[in-house]
Amino acid sequence: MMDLLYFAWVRERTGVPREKIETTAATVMDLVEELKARDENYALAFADLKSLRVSLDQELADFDAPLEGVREVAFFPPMTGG
Amino acid sequence: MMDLLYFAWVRERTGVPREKIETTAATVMDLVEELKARDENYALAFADLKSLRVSLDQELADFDAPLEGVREVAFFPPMTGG
Amino acid sequence: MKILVQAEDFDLAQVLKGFGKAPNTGATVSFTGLVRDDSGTLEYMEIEHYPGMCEAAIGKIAEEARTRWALTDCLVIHRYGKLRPGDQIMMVATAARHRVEAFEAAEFLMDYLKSRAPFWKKEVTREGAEWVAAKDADEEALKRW
Amino acid sequence: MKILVQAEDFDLAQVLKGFGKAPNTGATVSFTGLVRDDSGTLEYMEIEHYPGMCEAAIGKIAEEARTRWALTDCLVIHRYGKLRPGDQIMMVATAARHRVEAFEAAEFLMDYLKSRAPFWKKEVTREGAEWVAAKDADEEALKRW
Repeated sequence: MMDLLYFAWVRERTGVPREKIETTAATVMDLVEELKARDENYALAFADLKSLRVSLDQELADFDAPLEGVREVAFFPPMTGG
Repeated sequence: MMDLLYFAWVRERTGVPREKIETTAATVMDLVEELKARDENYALAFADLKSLRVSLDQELADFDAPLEGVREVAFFPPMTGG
Repeated sequence: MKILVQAEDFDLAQVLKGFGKAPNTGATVSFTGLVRDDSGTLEYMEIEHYPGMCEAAIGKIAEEARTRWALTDCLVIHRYGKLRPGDQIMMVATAARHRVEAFEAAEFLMDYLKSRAPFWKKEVTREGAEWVAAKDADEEALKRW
Repeated sequence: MKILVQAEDFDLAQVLKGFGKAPNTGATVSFTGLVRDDSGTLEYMEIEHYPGMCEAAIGKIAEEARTRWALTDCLVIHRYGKLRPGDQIMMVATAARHRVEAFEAAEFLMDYLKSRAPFWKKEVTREGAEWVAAKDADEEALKRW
């Protein structure tokens, strides 16, 4: 089981802030493809990867990073803190 | 009449914080020569011009600046504020 | 080193009272970010955050600042939730031996918090709501370090 | 814009309470300089000043900062007299629309106060008394502006 979290406009597009999934996706990219195939909302949320960031267990990661052993994946736009 | 002010180690060398003088010195440099000629203490205070700064009526100035119309001249080492 | 991620406002004065008292501190710098209303139509700003990752990310940034500039003290407070024009969003404070170290560390913290701490700002105006876009200049600013 | 040259200590917390409240202020920066005791033998520091010229010189420096970075607020306090390790020597505070302006203006003020405001520091240790020499690095710092 893996926790998926969405923030800011990614959350608004998927329609949920978090969910639990079972997946065999090997990398973040595989997971993204799996999510995009779900429905229009997810397809829209993940349409432009350049405007997305991903974290694995609360550490920023790349889209080709492996998912093995990862328990929490979050997708969000570039951060605007400060 | 002109007010002369001395600060920090310049004051310690001249032995006075301020004095009033009558002078016909045309420039700061002329005034410095006049003061150096007074005695050993003044000669020591003005021995190394590179380590001295001068202000005319509370504005930093150069040693070749004219003294005409100036009422207050101050000599001091490079400032160490902040 | 102190890191707080909170919805509540903070009292800058109170926070700074106990800050930078370590021996051999010669300089302290504080920065405060406030909600501006450039358009004159801003009703409020909603700051979303990623609980847990915020503290972890800020902790790593602050720890790097602390070692890199040999800080004698370091503090970050970042708020989330609904903030109105004039409200305090966040603050950083640094203490070091010399002024250059305190200034650089504070700017480093700010530059990294802008682009690497998981907060997202949404502006709600009378005309509607919009997520604040990350600026290229903010990403660019990281290259200085 | 507020400039104070005084023997008395100041309450940083109190001073900042009323600072940077002008509309469209998005960032405030404060800097505080403290007496350090590097050698472990410092008894006190004596700060001599040139009354009148201090206020005039700081006023000119602050006015330049205000216009150059479009500051919405600006404040300088500098003390003179006998100060002990840990005592506050001076502070500057700047308020602007964006962080970069507030930081740059504060650093500009500090760099200029160091070398262009008529204060002189003397360190009195158990071994004797010595005037603090101006550093080449401080003069060098002015070239940035």
